[in-house]
Formats: sequence, C-alpha cells, structure tokens
Amino acid sequence: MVDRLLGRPHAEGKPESPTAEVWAHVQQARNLKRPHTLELVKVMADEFIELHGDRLFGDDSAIVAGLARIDGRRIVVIGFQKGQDTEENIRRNFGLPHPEGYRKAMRIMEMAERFAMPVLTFVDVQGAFPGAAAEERGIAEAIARSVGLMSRLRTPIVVVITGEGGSGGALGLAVGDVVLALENSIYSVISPEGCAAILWRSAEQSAQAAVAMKVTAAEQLEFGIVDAVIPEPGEGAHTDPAETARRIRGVVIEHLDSLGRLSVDDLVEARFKRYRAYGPYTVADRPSAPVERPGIAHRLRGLISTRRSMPRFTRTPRTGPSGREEV
Amino acid sequence: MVDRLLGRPHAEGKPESPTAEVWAHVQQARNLKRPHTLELVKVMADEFIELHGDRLFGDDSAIVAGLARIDGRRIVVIGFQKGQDTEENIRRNFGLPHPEGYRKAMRIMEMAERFAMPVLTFVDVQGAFPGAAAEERGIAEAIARSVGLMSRLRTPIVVVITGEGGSGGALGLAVGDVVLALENSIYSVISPEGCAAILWRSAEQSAQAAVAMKVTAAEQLEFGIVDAVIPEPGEGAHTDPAETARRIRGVVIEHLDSLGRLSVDDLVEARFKRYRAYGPYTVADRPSAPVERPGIAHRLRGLISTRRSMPRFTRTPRTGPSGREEV
Amino acid sequence: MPVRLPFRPRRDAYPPDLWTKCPSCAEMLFNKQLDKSLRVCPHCGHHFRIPAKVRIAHLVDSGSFMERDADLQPVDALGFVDLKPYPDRLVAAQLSTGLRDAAVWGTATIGGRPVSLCVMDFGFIGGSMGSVVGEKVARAGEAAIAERIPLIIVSSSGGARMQEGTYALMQLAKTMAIVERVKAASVPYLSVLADPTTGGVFASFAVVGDVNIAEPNALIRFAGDRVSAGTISEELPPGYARAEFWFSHGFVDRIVARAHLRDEIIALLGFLIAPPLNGIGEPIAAGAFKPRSFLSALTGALSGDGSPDSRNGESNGSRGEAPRG
Amino acid sequence: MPVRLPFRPRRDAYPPDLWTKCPSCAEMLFNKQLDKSLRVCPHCGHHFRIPAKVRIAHLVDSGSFMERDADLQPVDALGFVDLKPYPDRLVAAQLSTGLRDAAVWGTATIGGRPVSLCVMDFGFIGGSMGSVVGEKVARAGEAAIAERIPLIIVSSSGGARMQEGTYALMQLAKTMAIVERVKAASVPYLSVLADPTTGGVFASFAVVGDVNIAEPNALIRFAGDRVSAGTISEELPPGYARAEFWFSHGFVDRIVARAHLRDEIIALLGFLIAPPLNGIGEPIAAGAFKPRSFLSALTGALSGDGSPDSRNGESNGSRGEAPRG
Ligand SMILES: [Zn+2]
Ligand SMILES: [Zn+2]
Repeated sequence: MVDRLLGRPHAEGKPESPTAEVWAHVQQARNLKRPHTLELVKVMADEFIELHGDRLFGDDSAIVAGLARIDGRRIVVIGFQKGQDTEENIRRNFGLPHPEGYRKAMRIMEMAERFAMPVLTFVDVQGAFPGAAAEERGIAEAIARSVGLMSRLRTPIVVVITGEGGSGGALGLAVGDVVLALENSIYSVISPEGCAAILWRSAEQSAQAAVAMKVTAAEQLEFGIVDAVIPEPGEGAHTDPAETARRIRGVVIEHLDSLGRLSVDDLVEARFKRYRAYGPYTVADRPSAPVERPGIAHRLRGLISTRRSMPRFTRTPRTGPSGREEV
Repeated sequence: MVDRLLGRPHAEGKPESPTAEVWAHVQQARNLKRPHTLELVKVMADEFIELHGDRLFGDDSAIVAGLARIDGRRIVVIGFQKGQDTEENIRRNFGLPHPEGYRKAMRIMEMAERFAMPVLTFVDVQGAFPGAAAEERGIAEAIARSVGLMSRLRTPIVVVITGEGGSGGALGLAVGDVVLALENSIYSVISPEGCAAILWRSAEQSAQAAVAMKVTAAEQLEFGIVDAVIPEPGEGAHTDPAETARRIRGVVIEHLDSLGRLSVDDLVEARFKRYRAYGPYTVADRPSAPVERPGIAHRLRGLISTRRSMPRFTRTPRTGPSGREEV
Repeated sequence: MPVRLPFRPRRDAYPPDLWTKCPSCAEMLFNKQLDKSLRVCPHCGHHFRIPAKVRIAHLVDSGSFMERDADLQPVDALGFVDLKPYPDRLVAAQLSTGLRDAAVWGTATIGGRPVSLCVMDFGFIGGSMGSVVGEKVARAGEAAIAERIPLIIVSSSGGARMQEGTYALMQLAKTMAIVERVKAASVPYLSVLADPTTGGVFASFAVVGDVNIAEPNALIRFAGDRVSAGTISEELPPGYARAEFWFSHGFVDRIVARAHLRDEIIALLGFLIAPPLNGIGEPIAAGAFKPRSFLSALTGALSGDGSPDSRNGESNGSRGEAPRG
Repeated sequence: MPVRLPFRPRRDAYPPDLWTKCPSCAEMLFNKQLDKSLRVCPHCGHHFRIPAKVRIAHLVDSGSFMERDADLQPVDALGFVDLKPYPDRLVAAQLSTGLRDAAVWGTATIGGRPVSLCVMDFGFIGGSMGSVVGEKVARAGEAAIAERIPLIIVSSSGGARMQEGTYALMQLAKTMAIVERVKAASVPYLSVLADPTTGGVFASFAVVGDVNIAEPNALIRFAGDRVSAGTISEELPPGYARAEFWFSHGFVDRIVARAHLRDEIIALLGFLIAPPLNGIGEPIAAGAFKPRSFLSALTGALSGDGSPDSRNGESNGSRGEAPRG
C-alpha cells in the first residue's frame, strides 16, 4: 500500500499509448511530493492557525483545518493531508480520513459561516478510510452530512482538487461555488483500481478504468464538474510546490473577489442550482438527443468569471407533464 | 453498587430523626421498583414508538426516547431508564448514561422542534456514567450541549423528576418550561455520597449531606427549582406504578395545555428568563438582605398555572451602575 | 400518458408454480407461498430482494400510487465501455426489469396519508445511482416540500453508478442538497434501508432520515467488499455491517421485518407531520434560533440612527406571531 | 465606585523573596523568577495555578481592564453547614483572595481589540461555580453580545459549588443559555481551560468555545477523582484527562503554554470577528438555512387557490429554469 501511495514519477520518455498517458497522469496525481494542504497554506497564507478536533471523538490527522489570512482576507482552510514521507504518512493514516475528519471540517465550516469567512478546501484523497473503525463510527453519515452542509453553507466556498479526487471521500470536502483543479489532478466516482476490480474483475485493468471514467482534470472541465484548470509548473506540481501554491493563490483570490460581490442569498441559491442540475438524462417520449448547449450550471457559473469550456451534456428541460402510471 | 442501586424500602416504623427521615426519602427515590420512563409511558401513552441511536457512535440504553401519543397529542418522550431487576440493570448500565444517550436525546429534540411536538422528559439518574469510556467520548460536552439546546428549543418542554435528579447528568434532560417532581424524588447538585466524600471526607456522612443540600422535592419546590410536586400513591410510587403514571399524566396534560397557548417566541423567551434568573446573590454596596419577593422567574412562571410556593431567594434587581476597578 | 418499455418478465418475477431455494436456510420454497409472505422465508426470516414495484405494492394503499417521471431515461455521457458498453447494459437492464432506471417515484397514500415515495430497484444494474436515480430522488423531495407531505425513500443499491463517472458522484451532492431543504422546510423524511444499501447511497440520502428503518440483516456499508478487501485487510466480525450492527452503532432507529413495515410507516406518519407554514413561508416550528428580544433590542441599541422602535416593530411583525391553538 | 474588601495577602501571592518548590520536578524556584516566567517552572514547564487578577494582567493590554460587578456577593441560600458553615468558608475565601467570589469579569483590550473577559480563580473555594460565578459568566456573555465583541472565559474550577445546592447546578443552564445566544448572535467565544477545569464548569461553558485552548497538562474532566473512585473502579492510563488527552480526543483545539497565550489570543482575535448586524438585528452571516426562493415560492403556492397546475408551475419556476445561455 505504501508503494502505491508513494506513486511513481512518470517515465521520462513519451508514454506509448493513450491509456499509458492517462495512467501516467493518475500516477502524477498521486505523487506524494505534490504539495498537500499544509504545504500549500504555508506558501499561500501570511498567517495560519490550525484548529483541531471534532468535539465528539477525536482529531483526524488526515484532514486539517484552520484559520488563514491570504492577501489580507480572513478565510477558513480545510483539506486533506497526506504525508510526504513514510513516517508522516503513517501518522496521517496515509491521508485516509475517518469520520472525525469530516466532523471536524463541519464544525469549522459552521464557524466560518458564523463569522462570515469564506471557505477554501484542498482535495487530495484516495478515498475515505475503508476499514471497520471508520465504517462503524459512521463515515457514510459524516460524508453525507458534510456534503449536505456544504450545499447550504452561507459563505463562499472555493474547492481546489490538487491531486486525487477520490469518490465520496473527496466529495465530502468538494462541494462549492467554484471547483478548481490542478492540471495533473484526477477526479472520479471510484478509484481506478476499485472500478477495475468491480467491472473488469481485475485490478490490472486500472489504467483502462481510468480511461473509461475520464478522470483527468481536463476531462472533468469538459463535463462541467470542474470550473477551471490551473496549469502546473515544470514537470508537475511536485517539481515546484512553491510555484504551484502561488498559482493556486492567484486564482483563488480572483474567485474570492468574484464570490464576495454576490449576496449570501444569491450565492447559496446559485450553489444549490449548480448541484441540483448535475447529471444528464433524456425524456423517453421526447426522444431527441441530449441538447448540446450550456445548462443551468453554466448560466449560474456565468455569475462568476471563470476560464472554462462548455459542458458537453446538460439536462433536457422538462416542458410538459411527466408520464404517470399506476402500479 | 447493585445493592445500593436496588435501594431499601424505608423502615415500617417512624424514622427516628430528621436526618433519618431525609435518608429514607433518598432511599425511596432510589427504589428500583419505582416506574421508570418506559413503565410510565406504557400507562400514560396510547401509542409509543421508540427511536434509537445518536447517529454518531451508538445507542445508549440508559436513555430512551421516542414518539408518544398522550390524550390525543403527539409528543416526544425522552427519559432515563434504569432496570427493574439486576439483569435489566446490567443491560441498561445501571441507568448511567454515556454521551451517546444525550446525543440521541438532542437528535430527537431537534426532530420534536422541527415537527412542532412538545417534549416530555423523565429524570431519574444517579448521574452520568463516571468511567473513562464516557469521559473520553465527551460526556461533559454532551451534557453541556443538551442543556444549551433545551434552553432554546422552540417547542414546549415539560420535565418530570421521578426519582434521582442527580447532578449534571440529570440536568442534561431537565431544562424545561415546567419542572415537576414526584413527591419522593430528590434533586441535587451532586450525589449525597459524593458531597459527603468531598466535604466531610467520608461517605458515611451521606445522610447529613442530603440534609444539608436540601435534596427533597418539597425543598426544591421551596427554592423554585421545581414548579409543582406530584403526590405519590400509597406508600410511594413503587407500590402503585400505574396510579403514579396516571397522576403524572393528568398534571402533564394540564401543563401541555397551558404551554400550548403561548406563542413559541414567548415560550422560549420565558424559558430563557427562568434559567437566566436562577441563583440568589446580593450586591455588596447595597447590603440589604436578599429580598423576599417573587422574582423574574416567578413572574414568568405565573404565565403558566402551577401549584407552587414562592421562591425564598431571588435575584436583587440591578438598578445602578456596577462597581468597577482596574487591575 | 403512460409510458411503457417493451419488456420481458424480469428475472426476479419468479414463475409462481416453481420453487426457490432460500439462500440462507436452503429450504425449498414454493414461489406462490413466498409471494404471500412478501418474499420473506417463512423458515428463517431471510428477506429476499424485491423489485421496486413489488415493494410499492406492499407499502401503499391499493391503487393510490401515481408514478411520476417514468419517462426519464439515462444517457451514456462518458461513452463508457468496460467488458461491454454502458448502453448495452442499460438496454439489458431495461428489458429485464421493465424500468428505465433503478428508481421509481411517485405520490401515494399510506394508511390514508399522502406521501412522496421513491423506491430503488436492485435488479437494475445493482440499484446503482446515476443521474436518473438522483433526479428522481430530488423530484420526490421537491414534491414532498411543495405539498408538505412526508418523503419516504426505500434504498437498495450497490452505490454510485461507475459508468456515469463523476456525474454519478454529483448525485450525492444533488440528493443531499434536496434533503437539506426537506429538513429546513420541516417536512418529514423516512429512510428505509433494504438489502443492500451501500456506497454512495448510504453516504447520502439513505443515512440521514429523520427515522432510519432497516430490514433485518440488510447489508449496509459505505466501503464495498471488493474495494475494501483490496485496500485494507482486516478481519471483520460476524454480523459486520448488517442492519443489527448499525442499530447498535446508533445509525438505525428501528429494524422492522417486511411484514410489519407498512404498519410501522403508518404509525410513524401519525407522528411526523409537517407543521403548517406561517405567513412568510416558514414552518411555524422552524428551528432557527431567533431569540426575539435580545437581537431586536440590539439592533435598536447599535444602529443608533434614531428609529429603533419602528425597526423593532418590523422585526417582531415579520416573524409572524399568529396566535396558536 | 470601586468596591474593595478588606483583605490580607492571599496565599498564592507568594512573598517575592522566598522560594517555592515545583510540585512536578521538585526544583526550588525563586519566587521573583517564577513571577517573571508567568509562574511556569523554567525547568519542567509545570504551570502553577494563578489568581484571576494575575491571569488578567498576563493577558490584557496594560491598564485596559475595567472590572465589572465586583460587588456581587454570594448568599447562603441553603443555610449550608458541613464541617463549618458556608458563610465562614466565604469569609475566609474572601479574606485570603481579596475577591468576593471565584470569578472576575470585565472589559479590556487585548492586542488593541476590545473583549469581554471572565476569569475564574481556583483559590476561591476551589474555583467552584455558585450563583455569583454563573451571574458573572452570564453578564460577560451579555456584554459580548451587546457590544459585539469576543467573549473570553478562562476556567479554573473544581465544578459546581455544593454549598449552593441546585442553585449551583442551575448555573450550568444559565451559562449555557447565554452561550447559545452568544453563538446565535455570531459573537466569537474563546474558552481557555486552565488547571483544573472539572465538573459542572467543564460540562457547561468551558467545553463549548468556538476555539478551546488548554494550558499544558491541565487536568480537565467531568467526573471528579473522589466521586468516580467511589463509584466505578477502573484503572486510568497515565495522562488521563490531561489537556493532551483532550486534544487527541477532539475536544481541545490548541494546547498553548502560558508564555504564548496572549499572542495566541491576539492571533485568534484577528480572525474571529463578529460580523455586522443586518437591518433587522440579525448577523449578516447568520447560520439559519433560509433558502430564499423555495420557501417564499411555497408560501405563494400554498396560500393561493390550491389548483394543482399552478402549484406545479410555481414549483418548477422556483427551480429556476430560466432561459439558458
Ligand atoms: Zn430461509
Ligand atoms: Zn518544575
């Protein structure tokens, strides 16, 4: 497990196939030398005070949270924290959070709301800790409630996917007004390994699964799940963490500015509509192809200036009464 | 411990001293044959659905909670549950709650607020479980938050002290608009044993401590901590649990009627002022004796008809600027 | 306008004259008898998984269910291909179940009380949640809010539908955003967790009911078997992640056998009633803590422009203090 | 109108020319030096308990503290007698500390920012909380709300004061009712837990700060030693119920040595700022979830003629399907 988590730097030469290229991207996203929340905050913030504990059971070292001053603004920063070496990784449970991490995050988010501080989250997690200790203390409940809280929190939320955006564990800190992603990050509904194990019944098809799920930041931008991709310096974020942090800082400040101009009511309503609108479908009795035009989410995100492309699939508007039948 | 919890029926003849009389009262309050929450609900309610779990860690069997229909009203009932025999007592942890019990109670109270259901609590607990398992999972935090929630819950709360009103563990379910007490119940800031161990440095002075703390329902009525005392049938509640339940039922319905006539805003404001006003003190530069007249708490409780006497001590109104000094 | 797919008998609509072997006690059960016992083994109590429409028929007042949005149709947004293309899987699932996707929602009465009901169907690609399932959950929640009737969701799902990628993941956020509004509107929500309720469904709407009801022995967990087996190896105790496990860990209020589920829901509906709205569109018992006197007094004290009284008046008036009965 | 008790030097105001033995490392410490190190052992870091006014002097901007309500005086409501009468204990404590009860509150600035500050004094009957302490905590909270300045409470207490019976118990409710209002008003609250913070003080305001700060190795627990020893016998691990224990169990945000406490508070005050009130006396960022369009749309929908079509239309409209592009 350590080996996999430590990742491998991608090969020097050109990857020989599109699949290999995607897999190299996945490995890049997992490179433990990429900067994590604390490394990013150290560069981005002039001041940072970490807060601890869920006030219920424990303090999860795989999720960190605190108060930061960035460009003179008071904000709350919450993010996943892998270690950069084996020792720290063990201490941080390989960056795999327990319920306490999300419950700490919720506590700090409610504080952010109370004191009118925007929230910035950094997402880089393989997934929630899949062991019994997390399960029996309600990792599912913690993620569900954190997602629900973020959907209605009355303060701006900016999300940055910095590495692995892994499944519900990632989503637990990834609901926001603006979702940014580092160039080499990934975002997926299940890890490529998990997907391959289930659909191909073989973990060896992980690269194929990564291709099929379209996990790369660029593809997620196309889907409208991500609003903007932040280019990484040099050979990737791990080669210049400080420059990576500075780039994130610039984009985040820009978005905090935009979001700060909205009323809290408009902000929360737009966020709701964004998530309410996600996911394409058609209506069977009007069998036209999915309409290729910007949807609600795009219109709303138009409120805030972002560099992004059109979502390829959007919801078909419901114009007539729905079909009904009796059982 | 079992022996002590099982209690001893008080002697047939007259107690020989006032101290012995108070101690007999304490033993009466602890008699395990007294009806506890589930036994009372069984008689009082036409329908009861127990709800379980704190949605965080566990389900505490020492605190029960559920939905009840009493006299056609939908209400929420929450209370402590000792066992009536050794086997049930072990299963119920001798009625000593862990944090999960208070957190379950809070969850159900919030539901009561959401669905506009009054809350009825039954208080009979020696105290919160004093072991490490409760301590480390935050029994203090759970009690504090439950007390805080009850101080502002936007639905009527009727509290009935049925046996032992033991310390913070009891208060965690005992903040309400009306606080009733069964005739033989006790209410104290610390158990007589605990008080004796600390102040007399000997648990043998427990009876003396009970006398000093004025733990009986009648004394608590005098203090204005309890609003009305419900007489027990026969030789005590344990001799006729069903009649005890019927008597409680009548008084509770009467108070639910009164409280239902208040607006929620008035109700919550009156409850706040009640607890805000508790506790006598004087002001040194106006060294008159404590004023013997009804205070804010009494005036507010006048909104609801209760059979009670005057509080003996009330807050002196603060009419001038307070003293200041520099350090 | 009823919309029906061409369908063949689904695989869990057993021929009534044949036998089924109970996977728990190995008893041979006559299908007709099994249907009569609501597909619960009369010998060992094993609860067979059941199709959504069978579940609905068990729960609602006869003839009261009005299905809504049966015409919602999934889309292959990713062009997803594993061992076979996603569209092929969809067509196969549609043909075998007669459903367009893994959830059915509509309005009905249960014991005479109107409800908004959404039921998942494990027979459709493992009850997985893609955009259509999320949309149906959302619409069921919105109908509950609009009509101030209880929301009931019966979950049976392997989790998010991988073939829809992060759109499937976003259904967790979509459904939770709706559930938050259901709660803010003081509309009751009953979550029924049937076998299995796992992954992203457990980690969103299924776990946050006002009352969580589980069927006996239902498998309920976030981390899937294969996923967690491949990641963390640890011994799991017997009964791990079953309904009774969740009861003792505080996440399930009630474990209710299928034969009693309808009565249980009727009883709960007798208690959990959305309070009426006040004049400004908020539930009269809304939980927001707005202590009347102290905040409005502060406004007067702190704004200092000389009209604190009128402001107090507005503040009090706007909170709609109608007399209570 | 300054009010002072006649007092003799309190027992913890050590004569500056004498030595004190550190109870932790047994080192002999010169009192003048000990005062310079804020009564922290320079050898082992042991934090001596300190009187409220010494604590205040450590924390606030010099000369900024304005004590309030120093004239509040406890009352023997129960006529309580144990080994000696409660009034005798009060007089003795007042004479030895120069305080009328176990808490001092007032306003001050810390790093230039105004705060409402309440500090407990363990030297006064074990820092126990009776009606006066509860009243001072409440008034400190009310001042914080009224002036929209942060509330800071430094706890050091053996718990509720037994001699005041259930009136002391009610202080838990009084103080928590105030803290709930502090939070509802979006006013920051910092709780500092000094050695020891136990019993009813830990189980009320001390545990629920927006940020909980503990001094190193401070004893913090609900169940008192003697009480729990007499009731449940179990082995307790080393470090049990110390500040570091609570940090790892999630109840303490920060453990801060006394030498850094003022700077730490100044840093936190730079972040935790009560937002301004809106026009109707609520904080602009108030947490109540009031989704604007859907509730007001519902009011319109439900107060009207109730025709299902218009209801649907409005319901859809509230979902905001405006023209796209
Ligand atoms: Zn069987
Ligand atoms: Zn030392």
